[in-house]
Amino acid sequence: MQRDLVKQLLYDMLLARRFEEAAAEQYTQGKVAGFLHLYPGEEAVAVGSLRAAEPGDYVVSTYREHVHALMRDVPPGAVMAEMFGRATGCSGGYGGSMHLFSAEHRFLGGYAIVGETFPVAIGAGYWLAMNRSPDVVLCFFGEGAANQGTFHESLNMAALWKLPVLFICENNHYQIGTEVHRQAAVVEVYKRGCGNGVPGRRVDGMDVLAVHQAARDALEQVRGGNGPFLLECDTYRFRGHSMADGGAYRSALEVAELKARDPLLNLRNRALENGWLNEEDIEALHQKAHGVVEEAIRFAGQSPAPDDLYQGVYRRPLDLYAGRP
Amino acid sequence: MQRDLVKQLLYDMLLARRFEEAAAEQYTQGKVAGFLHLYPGEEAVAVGSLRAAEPGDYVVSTYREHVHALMRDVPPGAVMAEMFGRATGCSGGYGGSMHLFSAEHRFLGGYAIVGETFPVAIGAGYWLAMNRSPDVVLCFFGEGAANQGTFHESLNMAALWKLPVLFICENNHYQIGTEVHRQAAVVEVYKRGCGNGVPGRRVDGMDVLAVHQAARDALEQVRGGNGPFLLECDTYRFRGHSMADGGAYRSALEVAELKARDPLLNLRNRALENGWLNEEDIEALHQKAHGVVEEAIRFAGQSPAPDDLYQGVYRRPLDLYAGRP
Amino acid sequence: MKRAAPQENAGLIAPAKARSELMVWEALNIALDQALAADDAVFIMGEDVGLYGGSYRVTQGLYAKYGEWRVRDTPISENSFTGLGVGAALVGGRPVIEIMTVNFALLALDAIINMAAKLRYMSGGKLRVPLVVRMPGGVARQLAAQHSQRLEHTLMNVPGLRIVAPGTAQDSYWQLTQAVRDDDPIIVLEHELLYFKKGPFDIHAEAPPMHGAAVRRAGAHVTLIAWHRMVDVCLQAADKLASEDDIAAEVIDLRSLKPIDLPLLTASLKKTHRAIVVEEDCKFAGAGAEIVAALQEAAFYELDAPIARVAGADVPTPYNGDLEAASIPDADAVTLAVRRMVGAREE
Amino acid sequence: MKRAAPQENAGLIAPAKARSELMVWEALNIALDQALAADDAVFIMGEDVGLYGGSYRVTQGLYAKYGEWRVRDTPISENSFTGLGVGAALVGGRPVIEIMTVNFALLALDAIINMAAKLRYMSGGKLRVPLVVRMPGGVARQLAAQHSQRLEHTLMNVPGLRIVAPGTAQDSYWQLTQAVRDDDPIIVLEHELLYFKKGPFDIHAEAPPMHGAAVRRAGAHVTLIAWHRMVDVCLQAADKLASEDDIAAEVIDLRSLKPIDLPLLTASLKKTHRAIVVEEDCKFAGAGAEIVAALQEAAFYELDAPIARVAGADVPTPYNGDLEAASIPDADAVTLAVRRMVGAREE
Ligand SMILES: Cc1ncc(C[n+]2csc(CCOP(=O)(O)OP(=O)(O)O)c2C)c(N)n1
Ligand SMILES: Cc1ncc(C[n+]2csc(CCOP(=O)(O)OP(=O)(O)O)c2C)c(N)n1
Ligand SMILES: [Mg+2]
Ligand SMILES: [Mg+2]
Repeated sequence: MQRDLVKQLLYDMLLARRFEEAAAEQYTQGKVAGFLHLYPGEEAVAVGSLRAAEPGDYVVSTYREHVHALMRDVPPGAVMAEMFGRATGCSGGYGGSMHLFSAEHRFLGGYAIVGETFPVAIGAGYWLAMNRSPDVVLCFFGEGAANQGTFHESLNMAALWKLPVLFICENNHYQIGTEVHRQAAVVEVYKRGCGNGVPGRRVDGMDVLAVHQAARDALEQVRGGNGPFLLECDTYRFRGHSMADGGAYRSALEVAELKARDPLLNLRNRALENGWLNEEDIEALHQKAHGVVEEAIRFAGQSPAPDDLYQGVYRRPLDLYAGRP
Repeated sequence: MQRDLVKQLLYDMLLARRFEEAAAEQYTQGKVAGFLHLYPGEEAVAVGSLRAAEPGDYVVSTYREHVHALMRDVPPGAVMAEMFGRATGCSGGYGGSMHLFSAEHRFLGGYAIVGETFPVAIGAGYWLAMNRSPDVVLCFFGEGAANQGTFHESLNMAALWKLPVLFICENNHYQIGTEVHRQAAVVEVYKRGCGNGVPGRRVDGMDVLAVHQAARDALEQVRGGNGPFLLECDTYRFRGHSMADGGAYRSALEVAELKARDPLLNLRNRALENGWLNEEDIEALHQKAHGVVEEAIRFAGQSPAPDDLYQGVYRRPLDLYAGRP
Repeated sequence: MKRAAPQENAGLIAPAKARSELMVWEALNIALDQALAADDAVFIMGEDVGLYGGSYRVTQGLYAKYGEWRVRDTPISENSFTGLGVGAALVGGRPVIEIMTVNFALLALDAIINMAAKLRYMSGGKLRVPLVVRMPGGVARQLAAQHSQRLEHTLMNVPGLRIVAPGTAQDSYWQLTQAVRDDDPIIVLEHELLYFKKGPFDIHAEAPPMHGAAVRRAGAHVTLIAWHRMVDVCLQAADKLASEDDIAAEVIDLRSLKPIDLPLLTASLKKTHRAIVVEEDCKFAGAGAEIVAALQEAAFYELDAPIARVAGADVPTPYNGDLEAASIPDADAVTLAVRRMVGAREE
Repeated sequence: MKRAAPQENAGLIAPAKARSELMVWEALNIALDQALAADDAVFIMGEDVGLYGGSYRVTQGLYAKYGEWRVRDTPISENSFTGLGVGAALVGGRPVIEIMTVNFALLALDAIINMAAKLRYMSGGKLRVPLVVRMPGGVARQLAAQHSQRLEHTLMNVPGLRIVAPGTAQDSYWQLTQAVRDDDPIIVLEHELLYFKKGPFDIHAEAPPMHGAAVRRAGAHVTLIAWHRMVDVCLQAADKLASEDDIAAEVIDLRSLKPIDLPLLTASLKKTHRAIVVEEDCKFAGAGAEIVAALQEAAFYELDAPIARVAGADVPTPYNGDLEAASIPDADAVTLAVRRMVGAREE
């Protein structure tokens, strides 16, 4: 049981890490463009929490959402193709890195305006509650997003109507270049739901097993009809905010210290220590992840580009000057 | 000392009550138009708190702000004339009931979009803090306004930068027709600053002396450079939300119960019991208030209307098609 | 085990449907009642839409009939409850969001523009957002600057949105009904001064095309183009022009602001060769600008004079009643503009 | 005992002022540095404007030089920190708010439209709001729909606002300087792709009128009207038209979107009798609509052809690079439109 779980989580994190590194490489080579926000360092959050979710649950995320999509089993090829701007991408090449969507995987995106995830999540939650569905919504956001008005507004409605939403804060301590204590009076995000009656809890976001367990507990509570919950994962991003950011505002020491807590190393070491996995197992997972990403890149590279500028603006093509329909 | 204070506060409340009743009458007679939001029942809040403020302090209020303007010593005639839409009004007849302003009295308005008072208040507060001024800002808002995103955003910035702002919630239990427990998960507004580190306190908003003391304490703390404070005044409006609202959503019993706690009666009775004032004193205050309001109406009625549609759109008249300047 | 199941009629709903005259709010009320009854996915949300019955009575009786999950009173949180509508629409709901008035929609524009309008496109056409956002607006009676905002121009610019602006009971019923049934996000602009306007209503009449304009009065000398309350202003002006000047003005009710029915406008111009767009909003960069720009391109060679705009003054709306009246077009202003234009021909 | 007093230059600020060529961001940086030095009431506020130095380097070095009270990093709270600017402006401050990009301004429109623009008027002219709001925008490089929003049309409609859109280093310096000194609320629209464009810069040259348009290239056959990056696109097209078609296009840089310099446009039309407005935003109800509408009215009898618009496609901006390019005008599109229009005369 524990072995299988550890294997799965380690593989997922290896895939996530490799996928993001590959994305950076592809960006450098000009295959991926736009703003590209990568996830290395934060893998334990998406992996740990989403592997605790059910297939029927909805997931809402930000512009730093590749790994969330992967964890909802959106095919890596479809994600990479999206970043390549190809028609086979999960958003048909129209969305790009910040706007991944997959209705069939109940993956609702991919929002690039900070704070948008909250209303979308309570919207899905409202629908589920109205229909007394057993499914719930997982809503990801950064600690910087907790400063937006929608955080407050949405948490209030979620609590007021007992909506089944698990709010998961990826507290990586930075809002681009602004450290958390310079953007928020209360730096512990799990406490910021108190004004709206949303209980919260903080967990080590560099420890995937801890995140996984905390998410299971929180999901159980939310699924039980007790209203929303706020799970804060204390984490760190190893890279700059996006490919455009060198991250000069962080000291080398700070980064090095956090890198020593790399969630991948963390789990690998424990797996070895506890005998859950051996070096060979791990190497195999590693290889598999590399292979999958390799294939994703190949798929993306060979995919055709979309060619209809007007597709999807409306449910059917609309001449704005023709009136009538 | 206490006698003078009580006399002042009682007079202020009598003036406030009479002024609002007169406004309603003038509205019924077609002299006052637009949306008219009246204050009867809530007098103790504006009177108690603003009589604790210094002349250098700034005040920001909502559309239900006649009494706040009066308590900043904006002349009653100028307030009434504004509601009559006259050039002698404190906003020249351009603003109306919901948009009273008086720079010389440091009365910053008069905002009709719920939630706007927060950013304006922290803006004035930022300026004061930046200039190490001893002045502070008093920011009034309803409990419904606490549901807006700006409440959260602004409280966060106020606490983060220790801005000298006293947030005063006029919790009259209703957001138009929606009772507080149907709009907010946490119905005690003074607790809603916790997610942003803003301490708060609740006071009986029907007791002007209690409000006055609580405001003094809070102002001292805010003026001392300790950052913002949130003072919730538990109050009730005796009339509908505005002249357009009959208030059918409230039971007659509920209204009657609250009317028994009328802040004017409350203070009058205590003044008599304690021998601070006698019946004659009170009658004199009553007469004086009536006279002042009478005079305000006369002034308003005799005042000329503004006649320049374009005055004040820009600092000087601007032809939008002339370019150049 | 849905909570959405409609119950028996539990309160005062819109008046008898067979009536031949209805007020605009009543027509909207019927449309919503029918939409809620017909489809469990439909729900209504907004400030005071439930227990209170709606600021302009549009949702009256629906809360009692359908319950709080389907007719939901909200906190004052425009951006988030509109965004909630987007989220619910993505997963199967058909929300009808009421923003109490257009003025508060400025707070919800991120949800409308960056989410509702863009999601279908950004997802490669794979998501849909069957959302209706209703908002009353326009200049009412001395509500002053912050309560007299108009947003036609802003919303019209947004690809992905469609916008209807019904001005009669019959159109209000049909255009709202069509909007709720549609899978695109649709803005229904209502006018605060029209809710209590009575007009003919026939529930059995055929539905007019959702985005078609309508000729409200035929005429050969000048085309007046308007929507909402300005249609009535134009009709008054047309009366006056007919009786005092022997000028036959054709009055067109646009009914839809996105798309616009340019063919109908062009056809009218072929007859009249002169056009005036009459709008309540400020002239500068108002909705009228687009109509003029499109029309001068489509019908340039038909034009005997430049297309004129009779529009609101470029000022925030003043509180004072006379100034307020002076800030928006009335029948006299339209009449004057027509005389000037038609006179210009004869000079 | 103000905290606002400027300190010694404590870090890298804009490059030597005497340089004859500067990038747009450098010119803006100089303007801000001078404004902060000249007036204690000026302060800058926005996300990452301080320690980080600004997303596009515009505020680089200023935090170190002027300290955190005058160059303030904010939480992500656009509506409130823009509103904070309004409040501070009311009591004596001269805030320069940076909204990181136009896209996020949708969240701040209540502060801009309902407060900044209306307060002077609503107060009977007694309050003033000397606020500058800077925002970079436009379609950059594959930033997709939510990061390619344009808001010209929305802001232009708002009485009380003035809007400048500098496209060169020299204009950026002057128009921002003029905006900060002004007592009206002013929007400075910058373009994300122009920050690193180099151009001539002379700090001693006379200030051009803040709201005047400028002829960037004279020509007799057609008037091309644009702003921001589209001016460069028009200049490219003009080159091509001159060499390949012997068509002399006059290129006008609007520089200001509210007010607009209609006299200059009309004067040009008297010469060319043909005009095309070229804009990056969607065509439908974009800023171009107002320019066309105003111009056809002012210069109708000069026109040999309808005024055309070459504008962005009416779609949310797609991520795919080729589609994105196809969604906004390029020199070829302008060239083609000119050929069609001028050819039309000869047919
Ligand atoms: C409303 C809005 N304002 C500003 C931005 C620009 N921006 C993009 S990401 C970001 C920082 C977000 O920080 P956080 O929420 O902590 O998430 P993280 O990137 O650290 O995962 C900012 C300011 C934006 N996208 N949306
Ligand atoms: C943003 C916004 N939404 C809605 C309204 C309409 N409205 C005006 S007052 C009000 C209720 C406000 O309640 P509260 O804040 O408790 O203040 P009260 O009127 O009770 O004093 C509403 C919904 C508004 N003016 N602004
Ligand atoms: Mg962060
Ligand atoms: Mg209230």
